[in-house]
Order: sequence, then C-alpha cells, then structure tokens
Amino acid sequence: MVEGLKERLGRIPLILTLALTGAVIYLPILFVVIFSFNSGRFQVFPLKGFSLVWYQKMLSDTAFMDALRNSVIVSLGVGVVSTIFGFLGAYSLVKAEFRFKDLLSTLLITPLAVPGVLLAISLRVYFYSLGWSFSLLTVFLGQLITNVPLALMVIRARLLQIPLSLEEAAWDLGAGRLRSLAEVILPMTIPSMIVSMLLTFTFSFDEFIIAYFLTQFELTLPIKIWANLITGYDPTVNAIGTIVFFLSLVIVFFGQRFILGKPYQKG
Amino acid sequence: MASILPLSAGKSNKPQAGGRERRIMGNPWYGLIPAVSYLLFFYLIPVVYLLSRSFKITQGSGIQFAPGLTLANYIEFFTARTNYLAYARSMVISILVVLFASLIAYAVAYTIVFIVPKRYQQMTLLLIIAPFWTSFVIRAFAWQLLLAEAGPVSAFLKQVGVGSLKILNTHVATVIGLTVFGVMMLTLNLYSVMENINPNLLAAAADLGARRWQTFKEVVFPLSRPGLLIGAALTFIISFGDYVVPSLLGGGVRIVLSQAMVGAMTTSFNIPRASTYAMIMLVTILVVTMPILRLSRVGLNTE
Amino acid sequence: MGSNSIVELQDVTKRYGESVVAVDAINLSVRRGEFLTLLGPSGCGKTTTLRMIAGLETVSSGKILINQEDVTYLPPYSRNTSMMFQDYALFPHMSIEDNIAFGLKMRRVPRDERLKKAREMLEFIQLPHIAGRKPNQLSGGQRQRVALVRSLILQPEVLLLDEPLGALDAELRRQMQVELKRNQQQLGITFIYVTHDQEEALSLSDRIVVMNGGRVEQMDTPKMIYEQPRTTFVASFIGRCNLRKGIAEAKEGRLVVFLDAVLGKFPAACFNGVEAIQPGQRIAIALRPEKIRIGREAENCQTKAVGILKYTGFLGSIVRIVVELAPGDEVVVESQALPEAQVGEKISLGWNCDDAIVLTENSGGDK
Amino acid sequence: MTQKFDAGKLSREISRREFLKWAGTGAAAGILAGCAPQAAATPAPATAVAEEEKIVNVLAFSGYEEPGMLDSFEKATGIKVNLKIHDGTDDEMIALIQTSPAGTWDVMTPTSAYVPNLAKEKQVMELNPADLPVGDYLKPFDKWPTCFYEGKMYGLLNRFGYYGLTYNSEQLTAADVQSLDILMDPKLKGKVALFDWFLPNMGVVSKWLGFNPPYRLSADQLGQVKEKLVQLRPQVGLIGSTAQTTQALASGEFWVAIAGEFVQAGLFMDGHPYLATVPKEGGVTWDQAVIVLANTLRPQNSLKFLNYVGGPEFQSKLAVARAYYSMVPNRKAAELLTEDQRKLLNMADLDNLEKNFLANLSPRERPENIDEWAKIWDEFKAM
Repeated sequence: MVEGLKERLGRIPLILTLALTGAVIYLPILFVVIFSFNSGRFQVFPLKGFSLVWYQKMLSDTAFMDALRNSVIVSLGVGVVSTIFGFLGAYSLVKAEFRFKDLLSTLLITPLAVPGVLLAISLRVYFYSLGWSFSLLTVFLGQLITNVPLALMVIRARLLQIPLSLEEAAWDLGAGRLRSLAEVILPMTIPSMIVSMLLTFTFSFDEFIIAYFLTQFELTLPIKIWANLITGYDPTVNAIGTIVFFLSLVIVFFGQRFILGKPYQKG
Repeated sequence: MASILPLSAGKSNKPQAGGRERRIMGNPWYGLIPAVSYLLFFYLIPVVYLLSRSFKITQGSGIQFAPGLTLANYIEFFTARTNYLAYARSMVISILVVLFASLIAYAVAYTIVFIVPKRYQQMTLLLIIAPFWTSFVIRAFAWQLLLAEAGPVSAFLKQVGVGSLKILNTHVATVIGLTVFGVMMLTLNLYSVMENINPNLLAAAADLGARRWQTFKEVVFPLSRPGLLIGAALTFIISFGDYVVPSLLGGGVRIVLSQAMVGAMTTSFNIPRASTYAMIMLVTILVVTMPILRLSRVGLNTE
Repeated sequence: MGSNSIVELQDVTKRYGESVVAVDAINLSVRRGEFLTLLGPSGCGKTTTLRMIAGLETVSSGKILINQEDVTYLPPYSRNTSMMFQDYALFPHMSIEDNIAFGLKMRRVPRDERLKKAREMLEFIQLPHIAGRKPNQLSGGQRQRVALVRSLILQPEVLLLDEPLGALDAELRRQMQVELKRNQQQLGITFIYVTHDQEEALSLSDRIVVMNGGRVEQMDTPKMIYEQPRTTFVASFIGRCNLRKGIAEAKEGRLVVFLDAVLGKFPAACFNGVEAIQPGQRIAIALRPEKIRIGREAENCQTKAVGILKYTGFLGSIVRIVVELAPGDEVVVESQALPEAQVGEKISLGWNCDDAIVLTENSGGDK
Repeated sequence: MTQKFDAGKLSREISRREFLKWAGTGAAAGILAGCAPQAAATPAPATAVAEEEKIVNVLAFSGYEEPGMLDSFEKATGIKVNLKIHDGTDDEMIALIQTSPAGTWDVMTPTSAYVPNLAKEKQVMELNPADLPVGDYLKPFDKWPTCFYEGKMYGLLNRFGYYGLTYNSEQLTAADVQSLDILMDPKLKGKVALFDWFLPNMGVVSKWLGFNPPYRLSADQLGQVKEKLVQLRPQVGLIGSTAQTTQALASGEFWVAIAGEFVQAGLFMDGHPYLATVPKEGGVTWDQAVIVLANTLRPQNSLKFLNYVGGPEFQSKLAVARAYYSMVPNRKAAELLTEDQRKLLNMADLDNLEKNFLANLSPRERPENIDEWAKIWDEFKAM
C-alpha cells in the first residue's frame, strides 16, 4: 500500500510537467487567438473589445489572399511531387540492389540535416548564377529538397513492412514488375502516401526561410506574415494565425488515423 | 539464414560484390532517377558550389571572384571576434536548447506513455504536437510580444511581485523559443520509441524485483535512447541553423551564425563570406550529429 | 535423365557475394507427377533451390530445365510453375475471390469468367461462403486452402510449396498434410515441397532429397532414407539415432570396429551396405533407438554393454530411456515396455550388428 | 560600408559562365535550361523600349502593398505592378538589387540620402522634373537636395517624417517635452523606448549636443555623442523593432520614444494618449524617394508609376497607410486629407510648413564613417 501510494505521488511532478509544457506551448497560440478578436490595433492588455474587424480586413486584403493562394499552389505541388518522387525512390531503394546503395541511401536523407537557411542561400546563388528569375517555381524547387527525403522515408518505412512474398506471389501468378506494382504494392502503400502528402503539404505551407530567399513578387503566406509583422504590427496576421491553427487542428485530427495509425498487420 | 538473405530487402543489402548476376525480375534502380537527379541538380550541386566559394574572394561585386583559391575567409573567420562570438553563441544556444528540450520532452513523453490512461494517449500527444502545424513565424512573433518587457508575462510577474522580465532581445528568449519547438520534436520521437516498448518488459522487470526507478534506468531508458538521440540531433540541427527565432527574439545585436550568414548575403552580399559561414555550419553539424546518429544507428540502411 | 523428368537441375549453384555459397552445384531430376520433398535444416539451401525453380532467385551457374526446356533465365511469370508461400502471401487488400482470380486477371481473363473460375475453386476446397472476405478474416487452415487454390488456378505443371504448413498448429497440420497429399494424387500435379520437418517429409513424399550445407546428401524413397542413410548427417537428421565414431582394424583375419566410446566392438562381417572398408579407416556406426534391446532381451544379442539407467519417459506407444555407459556417453533407447530396473540402477543393453548402420566418415558432409 | 556597383560587369555575368562550365554544360545544363522559368537573359534594350511588357517591378518599403493602393494605377494604365515589400535596411535594399539578375527591378524606394551615391555610380536613371508632378510639391520637397546629384534630378521624394519626441500625454505635458533634456528626468527612468536603428537616434542626440549638420561629426564630436548615449542608457528600458517599440508605448509601460508621427499617429488613432513634437534642440527627418534603376527594361512604365506615386491620390492614401502614417510632399494630396488627419501629421498649415516645422529638422544623412556610428550603437545597446 505504502509503495503504491509513493508511486502515485511520484507521478504528480510528471503530470505537472506535462500540463505546464502544454500550457507553455499553447500560450502564444492563445495570445494570437485572443488578439485576433480584439478591436484594438496594438496587442496590449487591457483588451479594447470584441471585434471581427481583423477577419474582415483579412478577407478584403487581396495581398493576403494572393499569398494564401500562392502557398496552396506551392504546397500542393510539393506534396504531390515529393510523394511521387519519394514513392519511386523508396520502391527502388527497397527492391533494387546496386553498388554503393548504403552510401546513396545516406546521401538521400542528408538534406534533412542541412539547415534551411543554408539551402536557401545556396539555391539563391545557384539560381542567380543560372540567370533564373525568382518565382513560385523556384520556391517549389527549393522546398522539394527537404520534402522529397521526408516522403521517401515515410513511404520506405511502409514498403519495408510489406512482405516481399506478396510481390513474389504476384510475379509467380503472372504479373510483371509494373503490374505487381500497380496491383499489389501501390494499393498497400496508399496510407503512407497520404501521410507523406499531409506532412509535406504542411511543411511546405509553413516553410519560411527557403521561400523568403527564393521568391520575388509572389509571396507565400509565411513571407507575407513575416513582412507584416516586421514592418507593420498588423493584427490581421492574428486572424490568419487563428484560422490556420484551427484548420490544421482539423486536418491533424482527421489525419491522425494515418499519422499515428498502427502499422500493417499480416493478412 | 542464407536462404532468406536476399529477400530481406533493406535489412542486409550488402552491395553484391561484382554485381554481375542477372536478376530475373530486373533490378528496378531506375525508380531513383527522379529523386536522385532532382537532388543532384538542386541540392548537391548548389550546396557544393556554395561551399566551394568559401575558398574564393570577391572581386568587385559579390558575384565575381578573384582567380585562385585562398583560405583568407577562414582566417578572417577565426580571427574576427564578431565571427567566432557568433559561432560560440550558436553553439551555446543549441546545446542549452538540446539539454532543456530533452529533459522536458522526456518527462512529457514518459508521462504520456506510462501515466496517461491508454485511451487518452494519442489525444494528448496530438495536443502537444498540434502547434507544429501552425505558422512558425506567427508563433515566434507571438513569443516576442509575450516576452517583451511591456508584454503580458512581464505584467503578470510584476503583479505577483517577482519583477519585470528583461529577457527579450537577449538569447535567453532565443533559448526559450527554440526549446518550445525542440520539446515538440523530441516528444514525437520519444513517444514513438517508448510506445513500442513491450509492456511485458516492464512487468518482467517489476517481477524480478526492480523498483520503478530501476525499471526506468535498466529498461525504459536504454530502449528509448535511440529516439532521444535522433530527436536531440534534429533539435541541435534546427537550433544551430535557425534564423527566425534568433532574429525575432534574440535581438539584432549579438548575432548568431545563421544571422551572420544571412547578413553576409543580404547586407554585404559577399558570397565567399556567406559560404564560409555555411561551410563552418555544415561541418559543425556533421561533427556533432554523426556520432549521435551512429550511436542510435539511424539512417536508411540499418533500420 | 529420362523424358519423364519434368524438372531438372544441372549443377545449379547459388552464391551470394564472393564467399557465401547457398546452393553448391546440385543435380536433381523430378519425375512427372511425383511428390518430391526437399528436406534439411534451416540454411541448407532447400528454399533457395525451390525459389530458383520458381524463378524468384537467379542462378549463379548451372541450368534449370522444365519439360526439357531451359528456363534458367526466364522470369517467374513465364514459367509453368506455381509457388505456395510459407506465409501464403495472400493480398490483404483484396477479397478472397479476387486473390484466387489474380492469376487469371494477369492473363487478362474477363472478370466474369475469372470470378466464376474462382468460385469453382472455392467449391473445390469447400469454402464457397468466404468469397467476399478479406484474408485477415480467415482462419489459418482456410488461408492455407485459399493459397493452394490460388496457386492451382493457372493449372501449373509443377507446384512449389515452401513450408506451407509451418504456420499451423499440430492438429491442423496433420489434417492439412492428409488433404495436401489427397489433392496432389487427385490432380496428378508434380509437387516440390520444402520442409525441415522430417516426419512430414517421410509421411508425404514419394521421394526425399536431404540437403545440407547447399549440397544433396541423399535422394531416395522415405523408406531407404530412413533405413539406409548414406551419411552420418542423413542418419542423424532423419529419425533419432545413436551415432558413434570409431576406427576399423584388422583382427584375427576379420575387420573389427573399435569405437571411440565404450559401446564395444563389432565384427565386420555383419555390416550392412558397406562395400569396402579398409583397415585403419575412420567410420561411424548409427544405431536407431528402437533397435537396441534392454534387460533380458539383451542377453541374446551379438554385442552387449552395461550402463546406468538415467531417465525413463513414457510416450504412449513406446518408452524412451536414457542409459549412461560412461560419464558423458549416453545412449537413447526406445522400447515397447518399461525397463525392470529403476533409475540409478544398472541395466544391460544389447544389439545385433545387422541393426547397426555403418557409415564411412568421408561419405557425407558432417557438420 | 560602401556598395560597389558595376553594371557592365554584372551584365556580362562572368560568374554565370564560370559556374556553368564548372557544373558541366552537358545534359545537366540542357535540362535546366529547358525548364528555366523565363530565363532572365538580358534582352537587347532597343527591343525592350519598343514594346515594354505591361509590368513594373517595384521594391518598396511597406505601405504600398495595402489594399486599394495601386488599383487605379493598374486599371488606368493596364500595367501590372509586381511589388516586393522590403523589410530590411537601405543597405540591404541596395544589396538585394545585386543578388537579383540584371534588369529584375525597375523602381525602388530608398532613403533619399542614398540617391547621390547611386547616381554617381550610374545605378539610377536621370529624371526629368517636367515629366513628374513636382510642380504640385510643397517647398522644399520639389527640390529636396538629396534627390539631386550634380544638378540633375535622380529621385522623387515620396514620403517623409521626423524623429522628435513621441510622448504619453497623460504622463507628460507639452511643456515637459519642450527639450530633449526631459529624457534625463529621473521620473522617466526605464520609461524611454528607442528604435533599434542607430542613424536617427544618434542624429537626434547629435542635435541635442548642438551639432549641425548632425551627421558630419569630427572624431571628438562623435565621442561626445557616445558619452551622451552612455548617460542616457539607464533611462532606456527598451531598444526594439518598430513593432516592439510601438507595442511597448501602447502598453503604457513606456512613456516616451525618440520618434515622430509614424509611431504616434497610429497610436493616437487607436485611442492611446500619444502626441509627438519636435523639441527645441531639433530632430532629424526621415524620407523615402522613388528612383528608377538605370538598367530597367521598362523605363516608360516606371515613369508612369513614378507619376502615380507622386500624385495626389496615392500620396493621400500613403499618408495614412496601415503600416505607418507619414507626411507627404504633394500639396494636392495633403489637401485631400481630412482636417484631423492633417493636424495629426503636422500638415495643417501647408504654406508655412518649411518655416515652422522643418526649420528645426535636419535631413537624415549617411555619415562617411557609418561603421563607427554602428559600433557605438552596438556598444550602447550592449551596456
């Protein structure tokens, strides 16, 4: 009994840490949400009063809407392309054998260990040297760098769980490489492809530093937010932050089945 | 188990010596073409090109280089106080962030996995990591307003009589901002390893007479170490290379390495100098994280 | 090799890298319609051999013929063989009927037709009601049957089975063995069957190929394999046996075997299946436990010994006892009746030299 | 640090060729070139003049991007304004031009103090005053000295303002802020907020010490500025970004800042009790000028754009931009503002603006030894 009580008491600091951490993580978000509904322009207490003015401003601000559209375009592109590249690459890494495969596998994930600011600057110099102009296309190309390896890792983990015998059975029953890919591997990989799309979409949607260095006029949402925050303390960004937060909560809870879902169980 | 050796794709893909054997179903290496060629042209070549510029000096404007190679940029880096101070700040900040974030995230992940009732576990984890999916820039900026001397946290502290908060525009604020981010990342990593610990192992340890602390020390911690190491390595990389948080929270005066790099690029447009910072940043990350990753045996080849 | 051989392996070798030889220049000839088993411990190369026949594994050197046609480099989908996998490899995302009809789909058989065929197959295994289910909704036995008919739907000439009963519990396993054998006889298809379970091999097979270390140790009928093993490996792998090494010597004009342990010596005259043993040659003696007599029965035997009874185990139809002849030298005996002696007491053993199997030491790869 | 521009060398793009050679000109370059987005090889200027693309690329400080600012220009001319809002310093703005392929930018809006140097290096296009609405400009903005170089016009002043004292009118009276000395008052200890931008702050301190012009100081005078800063340091509770400083004043925790209408007007309009004034020692101005880059591919569009942003409609909107309020040089624009807005912006009496208001203000310049200034500021901050 005493031991049990002691153990139960021992949990209290841990639960407190969890609660406190949660509070600290949500503090800035709470701040953003509160001030998105505050009629005053400056983010100071006491609050001036409830208002939806910043939401109205956001909706009527074409620059914000353009940035949102640009972000969606780029992130969709990044999500789809990195997932396709990731799938093809992961399939080959799992199924093919060649020299220096280990080396290549390691090289393929190194972009995840290179800080974004370094990638951003190197691409800026590179595109400049090539004489390209900076646009959403360059942002897209830049953001793929980290997202292709990410997609590849997510999908590869799934492919490794699929027993090789399934594909062999398909070959044995008359399917060629492509046929078995389409009939067996692809349908079984779809959950991980959804995860990959969700992850890469959201990473790209929130990516700042690469986009910041690689675009000129076509701003993405984080750059637009940054510009407004640095130069104009504009509470409209609170409205955007609030909406992005609640939307992503919905996506996360919708996608949790895929993101945290159990791995493949043998048939 | 020689008979299943080639089947366990990915597990023991030792490069076949010679590789002369014909494979009946073909060898589908070509699926790597898009990813590899993309990364070659838009990652490897640009990064190597940038790094190679660190052995050049500018001539005229920042994009024209004097002929020949030189170590002048490195000499400048290691002799100019502002440079090595920036480096030291980055290093100290990252180490502190990794330390704090590891401690906090470990407690958080442990609580979620072993104390929170099973049916609330996933929900709790999701709540902790959900802010991952909200704008990083907005969050960092919100921290700026929160931590300001005129901000609500300071007001609260004054109210309770602790005194005002004078940490914004110092790297204390940077460490706080990055730690919050690191906690989320580490929690996710730690949760996935801890959740995979077979509960029977804990039962067995308890059955063999281990107290809670001993069970933790002998079973839980060793089994969760890979997640901790990977999370710590990623946190280090992000803290060492981040530009947004030190800029928004740390103030512009005592700059860190990433700010020096961006400054060299945007203010003085000196590519060789920027690439020297880049090279030093990359080498540091390599030196720090390689042993960590090796220790935890991550990487695509050995899962 | 006659024209009635359907599968032929000629010096087939499989190497991994430079050093690992999984299959070492084996020659096999499988007769049409027979049930051939590849038997051996894990790592002996039996599965690799099977997979090379299926086309799932490349051949490093040598040739594989199916119906006298060289298929060494044909992909699996072009061979008239079908494989049944150890884990059944049922596609988890497809219904049972889609699983069974998969082979036909690959041959571009129209959907109605192939589903009709699949249902016929389900009738054949008496499981018509599971057509719409997913593999994870089936029991082990049901999965096994589905996997079998999925492989059979393309009417292969050769069915390759890779330990298909390995995942089943003992009772179901016996049941499925019977069913497999009956199916094979009914359909008249050649089965090449891989297992490490010697009882299964003995009860199912027309012929058994015992493999070890990538080589074929012996290829024969189950009876011959059991009664006349040609190597120490076969002798010890098939059934239980007491194996003792020794040296043959000439004594009083006859060959006598001196064993390293204290089992005793044998006159050479009564050795079975030994053509030429030279004096001085190292040989081995294998004694099946059921051939050793105990107690009173031992008295009439040609060779006798006395030991201490260490253990008695009642196994239903037989009794298994362990006798220690000298410290560290134990003999396993199976007898119909319980011994008179108690554990710890002295007991006498005896055997006839006709019952001993003599193996020359170089006659097989001993581990 | 001085910006070295060399358009000729830039356009030759030596490094680009060198780089391509290095990267291998084979298939790689082929693929890259194939999908290059509007590869920005410099077209011949002749064709560019003949048929200009209907766009103008503008690098501006914030304000220009706000809703409705450029709509009527785009509608009237059919020219699409590609706008990039710059969030750094003037030096960074100029550096950005260098990191972009030649001809990327047509128009930008640096502080006018940078114009003469840019003109000297032939980075900017000469302007003809007759093409521009300078006739409507208030004196002396029609002939703002730093917009000229060797008697020729290179920049069009677009907006301006001043750094004086912005103060909390509930805590301080107009009499209190007559002189900069109030900053040293014991009751303001820790209540002073400063922008983290050394040039205006140190300019005001220089004026405080009676140095005029404030940005051309001897080593000794600069030493005195430093000393004054050291004395001031205990009074200063915050040195932060625009957002932080404004926030700090709004919170009521800080009472005074070295700033003018660009901070005070926003606070005032949001209901915070802030007023701004030029103390008797004086203050410094800030301004932004619009320039056309010499290597523009679209000079005609750029001139149309300059005409628009110098015109009354745009200027009247810019004056009360959401980002920050500012004074504007176009008289017609000022007349479009309401009485209250003009009062707020010290533009109630347009005829005597120069005499009454500007008399005590010095233009913000770029000191020769700017690095030393920056160093002093950094030391001040670190104290």
